[in-house]
Amino acid sequence: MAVHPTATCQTSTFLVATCLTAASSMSISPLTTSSVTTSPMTRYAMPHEVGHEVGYAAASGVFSATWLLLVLPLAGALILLLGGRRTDRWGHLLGTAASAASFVVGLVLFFELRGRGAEDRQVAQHLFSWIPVNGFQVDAGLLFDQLSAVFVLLITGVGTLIHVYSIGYMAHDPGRRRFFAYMNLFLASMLLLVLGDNFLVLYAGWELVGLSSFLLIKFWEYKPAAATAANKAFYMNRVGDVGLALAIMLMFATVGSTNYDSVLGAAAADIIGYGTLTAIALLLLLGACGKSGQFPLQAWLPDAMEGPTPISALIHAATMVTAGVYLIARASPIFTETQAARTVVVIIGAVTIVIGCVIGCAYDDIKKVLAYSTVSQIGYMFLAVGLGPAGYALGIAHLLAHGFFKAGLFLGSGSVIHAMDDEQDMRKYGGLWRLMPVTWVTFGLGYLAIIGLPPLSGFFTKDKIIEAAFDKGGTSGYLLGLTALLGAGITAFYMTRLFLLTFHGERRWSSSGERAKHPHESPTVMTGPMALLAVGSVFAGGLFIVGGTLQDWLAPVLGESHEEGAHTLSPAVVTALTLLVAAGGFAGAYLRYQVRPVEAVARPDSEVGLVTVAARHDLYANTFNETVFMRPGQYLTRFLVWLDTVGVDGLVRGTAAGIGGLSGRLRRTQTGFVRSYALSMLGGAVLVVVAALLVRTG
Amino acid sequence: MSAQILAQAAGEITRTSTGEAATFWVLAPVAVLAALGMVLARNAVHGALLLVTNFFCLAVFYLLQDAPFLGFVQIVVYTGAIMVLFLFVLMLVGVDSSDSLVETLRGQRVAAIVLGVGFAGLLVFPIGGVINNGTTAAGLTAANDGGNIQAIARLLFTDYVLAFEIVSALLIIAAVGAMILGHRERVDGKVTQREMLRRRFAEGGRVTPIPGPAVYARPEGTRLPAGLPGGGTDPGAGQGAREGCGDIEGNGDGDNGAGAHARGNPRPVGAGKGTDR
Amino acid sequence: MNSFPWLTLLLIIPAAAAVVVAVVPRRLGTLAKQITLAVTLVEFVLALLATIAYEPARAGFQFAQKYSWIKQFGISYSVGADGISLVLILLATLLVPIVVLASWDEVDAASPDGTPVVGRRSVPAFFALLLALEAGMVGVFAATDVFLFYVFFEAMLIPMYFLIGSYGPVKEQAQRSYAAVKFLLYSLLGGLLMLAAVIGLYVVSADQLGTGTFDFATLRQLDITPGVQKLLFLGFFVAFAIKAPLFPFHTWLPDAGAQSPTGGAILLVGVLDKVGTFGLIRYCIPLFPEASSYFAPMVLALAVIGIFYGALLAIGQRDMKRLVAYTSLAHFGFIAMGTFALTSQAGTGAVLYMVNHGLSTGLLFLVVGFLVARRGSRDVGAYRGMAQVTPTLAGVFLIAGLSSLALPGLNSFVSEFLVLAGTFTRYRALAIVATVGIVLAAIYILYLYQRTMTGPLVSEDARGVLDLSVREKIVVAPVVALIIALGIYPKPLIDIVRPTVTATFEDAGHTDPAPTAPVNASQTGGHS
Amino acid sequence: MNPSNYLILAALLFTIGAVGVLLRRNAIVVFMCVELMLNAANLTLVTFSRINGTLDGQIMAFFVMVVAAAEVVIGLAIILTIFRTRRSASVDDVNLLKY
Repeated sequence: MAVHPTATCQTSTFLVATCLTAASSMSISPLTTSSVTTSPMTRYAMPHEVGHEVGYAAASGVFSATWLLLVLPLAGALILLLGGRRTDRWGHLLGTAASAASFVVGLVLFFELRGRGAEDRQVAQHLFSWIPVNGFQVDAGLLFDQLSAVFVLLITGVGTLIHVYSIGYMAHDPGRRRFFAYMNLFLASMLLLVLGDNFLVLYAGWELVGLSSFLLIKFWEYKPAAATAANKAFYMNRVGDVGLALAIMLMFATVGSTNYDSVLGAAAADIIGYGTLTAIALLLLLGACGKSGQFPLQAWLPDAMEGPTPISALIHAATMVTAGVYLIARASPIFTETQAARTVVVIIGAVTIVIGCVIGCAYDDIKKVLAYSTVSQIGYMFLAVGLGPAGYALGIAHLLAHGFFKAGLFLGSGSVIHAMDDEQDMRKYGGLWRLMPVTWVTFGLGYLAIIGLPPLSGFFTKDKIIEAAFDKGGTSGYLLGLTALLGAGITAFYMTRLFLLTFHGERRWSSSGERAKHPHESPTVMTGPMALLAVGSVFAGGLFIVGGTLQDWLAPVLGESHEEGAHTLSPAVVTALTLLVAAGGFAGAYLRYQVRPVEAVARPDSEVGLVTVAARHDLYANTFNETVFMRPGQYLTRFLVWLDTVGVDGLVRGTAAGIGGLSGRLRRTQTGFVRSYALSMLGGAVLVVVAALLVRTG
Repeated sequence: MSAQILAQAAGEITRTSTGEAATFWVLAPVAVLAALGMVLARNAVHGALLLVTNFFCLAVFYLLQDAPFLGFVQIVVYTGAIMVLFLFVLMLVGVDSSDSLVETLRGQRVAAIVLGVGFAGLLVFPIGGVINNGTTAAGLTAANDGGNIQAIARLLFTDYVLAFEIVSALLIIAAVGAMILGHRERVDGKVTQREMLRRRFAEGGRVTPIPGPAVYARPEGTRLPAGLPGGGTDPGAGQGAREGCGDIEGNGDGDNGAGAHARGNPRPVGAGKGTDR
Repeated sequence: MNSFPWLTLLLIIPAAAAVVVAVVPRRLGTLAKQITLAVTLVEFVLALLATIAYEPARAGFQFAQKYSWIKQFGISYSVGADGISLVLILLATLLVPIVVLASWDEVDAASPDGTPVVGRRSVPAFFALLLALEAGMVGVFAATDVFLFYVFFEAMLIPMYFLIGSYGPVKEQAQRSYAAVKFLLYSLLGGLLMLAAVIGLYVVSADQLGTGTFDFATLRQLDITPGVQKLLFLGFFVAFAIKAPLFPFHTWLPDAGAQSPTGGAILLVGVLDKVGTFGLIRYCIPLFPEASSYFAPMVLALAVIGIFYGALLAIGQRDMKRLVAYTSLAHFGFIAMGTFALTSQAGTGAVLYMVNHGLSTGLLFLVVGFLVARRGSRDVGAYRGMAQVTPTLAGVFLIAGLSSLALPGLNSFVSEFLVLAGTFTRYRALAIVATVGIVLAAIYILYLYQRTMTGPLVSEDARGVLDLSVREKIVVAPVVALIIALGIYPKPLIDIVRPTVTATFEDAGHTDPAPTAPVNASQTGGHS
Repeated sequence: MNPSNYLILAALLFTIGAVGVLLRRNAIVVFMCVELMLNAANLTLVTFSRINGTLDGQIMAFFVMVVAAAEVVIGLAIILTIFRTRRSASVDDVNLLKY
């Protein structure tokens, strides 16, 4: 709801608020009246699946406040959007408070969940019956289990930090309140996505997240580039959503319901035929690719950098783009059963890793590089979850770690851009480390984490994925492992390039003259969250992977990961290899960008190699989309408009003109001569006589 | 009574079968030729006369077919009254106007002939068929037992009396209609005698009456202009007698409505107020 | 409460008011407006009370009244409401007060270049026409006698014709009359075909039951031979396909939509066209079950073509009102697809879609009307970057657009997903193709939003354009609230529509295809 | 002698009349042709009266004659009025009432 609040609309406030409270009051009523959810969640154990039981405990006690998680940011968004100018002064604080409160609730629920035994950590809360039509019973309900708990914490945690950061970053922006409103709307939609207990509720969250990313990308509306980027993002998300919608319809057609427990239970119990299951999995994958910017649909993510940097951090790095991975993890029973679908996931993951890395090296715009780095890191996650039961937990682990350090990197880049008053071209940076020490440190830690320096989180999560890739076994195992390794190397290269260009080397900017730059350290309200994220990016990996804490935590949802399987390569060897490759990437970048002087202006296409030229044009992904879809689409619409006016409408006007012409000709027969009329009379008489004779003799 | 005897007499004479056939085969071609002549005659009056002969043949045929009343009515009413009316109108409209037979409408002649022949063929052949299978005529002897006229009168005033009354009304309407169509409203006001005298002196035209035509005994005397007492001639007086009786040049030229022939002679004042037919 | 003559009341009030308002002299324009607003609000309250009094569980027609009208032909004034017609009556009675408020000063508003257009277009006449139109609409939905339905089906055209003809854009007289005549002739042609079919029905009922009748309930029991059934079906179907424009018969809609005043356009697309789709589900399927399942593939093909054709044409349009008209061509494709997928989910979705489309396209037309009132031109080129100058208008425009492209959380998503899911269970390929259509929906809406609202301001004089006035906000607020409420909690509406649609399809012998691998029968099989 | 011969004669006369109406331009001649057609009809009526042995045919012929008389009166009056105004009795000149 992008109702621009500068103009107050009291009446719509009142009306919308009432319908909101009505919706929430309805949800409260089931809570207060009967703590047990209205529709009995029957529990059915799957015959042969070990320990993978699908069935949810009723939300009781503190869990009855699960909906609060969702409603707090939603309320914040509504108040800010409809509040109008009055809320300008304290609008941003309210937004941050809402996000923080939601984080606190998330923490409380998380620890309550930890307190419970391993099996009943899946708590479902029924809100109200959304679309009850005979066989199609869809209830709006929330599911707070291990997987969604982790995501809730990530979303609200990183979200709150970014809210705090935005207070500083958007301090001088006139539309600040609208920005925080959309951020809260985004949080609410993302939470709806992760907390939904039904694929249709997930779909609702899915599209609302797409909407909020659309709104935030075009936040600076007066820039045409932002508007086109926002539209492009929405269109591509919509293409993905078609896949998700079709998957849900297929589920309804086969299982008769879209709830997680029914669908995933049926998948686990192997009731659904292999073909249908693969179809569902592939369609879900299409949806995931659309949202997470994977191979066929990755063109929109770099353009989404038009939005303000906190958005790039929150939406296009930490949370929304990982929704695809969440979907595949949530639908793990389906993917476990279908080997074919998982191979496709793995292939897409691998291809995206390579695409992301290659293009990442060619761009000079700091945010574009980070965007492509996100694309390739998510490629890793897809690769992980594509490996089957072994990889789900690893994918999620890398996702969480990535959430921390990529958000940190983006916020760091934001503070650099902020300092260099909105200059995004790295070739205009250089030697900033002395002027912005805190940013340098926090950015550095994030950078080290992403290239996989041992103690930091990136090392643990990425190394495990590469190891799992090799453990897949057979030629495909090697192939995947090698691509992952190659990816790790190139990532080290472009991240080091970015780090050196930005903070080290000689200054390629001047503090005098008309393009004077006065880089200064960002205010603490910005550096604080960056520091916290830096801390997170240091310890998160270890916390999750060492001792398999995350894997055990997620086991009930994602199934046991077969740790003890045969290793094609011993873990030690894999780790050594990864470090070696990373060091190689680092050295290459160091030699290229630290030792040799860096030109202030990038060399023209003619002088650079073929690959770099291709990479500068996003490996011609955009040109491909334009030539295959946009150009023919425009011609088709123009042709159809012509066809409609000339063809269909022509037919209508044609008949009218035809009748007009006919009557014009008939008019000519009235010549005015009595004798010609007499002639026609005689002709008539002859016909009558002929008819009479025919009838009589006939 | 005499008419009835006369009718019966005529009927007997011609009704003997051979006699009937003979008269038929004589008069039928005459009737057809008369009809063709009427259609093809350039001069309308010749057409009218041919039509009259046609009607006579028809009258005879009526008599042949035991319809003496109709035969005579045909002759008396139809030929006598209607044809005469035609001739009368022809006289008014221009007796000697001969039409050019050149066809103006495109394809009218061809179509007319084709359709005419087709129509005739269609009518004749079925009737021809009827003749071959020899339908016998019931004959009117039974119906005419008390005399044709009495029988017709009986029928006319019993079954068809309503039709009879309506037809009489029709005739009256026709008469009134003809009068209305013929009547011409006077456009200018009624010229009183005072008005005529005023006009006679006002215009400065000739006041004294025109001298009589035959002032001199010589045959061309009527053409010579009259001499004035003071010498010189008075053009007005040289009014020639009319050449021939009021010929009206053919179709549509000259104002023969008023009958005067404007050869330089101003309209004689008061000679006649718009005489017309 | 069921004997209370709700429907007759709902019918008579606007009709009587129309006469009263028509008599009001031209000078007292505002008086006419006030009367009309009051009457239409009373009408809406009545409709709400009727809905509350309506018991969804009871089958058959409620509030039924039957008085014989023309005895010789067995024609009777018989009205009755079931789930489908009640919901559509509610939509009609809701939209009319909004239209009255929206076109408060549109009729005698100054023409775009400032010179007041006074006198030539009488204000009371405009509002009288609106009331007459409302009476016609309520009548057509309430009639349960096929002949009465036909009478109202034709009666509705006349006020609409005058609305388009004399109250459209001031300067385009030629196009206005062209559009009005085209609309009238097109619908009349359809009407004639339907009249032939109605008479056919009468004849069939005469020789089967002895005395001919037009009563819908009895006509449903007739078993008509398939051959005749197909013919009668086509008679009805073409009339309804013209009214709710399906693909080949749609060319009148963009012209009528572009040339009619905002209020006229909302009612034309919002309610008048629904008569076509309402006719399909109320008359075509129950009266001719075999014929409708025989022709279902053809109709579905037309519907899907309509979805893509309408969407692609909408993308290519420069005139905003024509663009919105073409979008509703796409939406009608969805509705027709839902109706003829012959599953209860798709049917319920189709009926819901009619209501939701009325709201979302109504809001779109309102917003476009406000824009045209401000800048005078309907061409997209005259607006760019309006969001900077009229933010609230831009916000409402976005909500209307998002509702139109079926964003979850807003009303159209519920109905669109039901239609697609319902169609998927029976015709998989078709549903897949149609689902791809929702991408086009996103394109034409957001492309329109981008061209008009984002980017630098079109010109300096646009700087002075005012944002929504209080009146306009009051007009927009209820529709926005409903769009959001029906998106979050559509259950009350669904509970009214579902029993009727399920009964309609089961009587016509169509049951929903069971899921191939049902998990637990208890949850899925239960028809609540 | 078979009475049907009269019918053939009547048919011929009727057709000649009809063709005459089509070909001749002088109003009076056209009018005479119409009279001819009427008389042909009368002849058929009388013949049928004789074939059927009832007098109805003759009475019908009688009425036809009366009507013909009325018609001639009016017809000629019209021809004269047209002639008076337009100086021509040609049927083709009276052609203002056209497309």
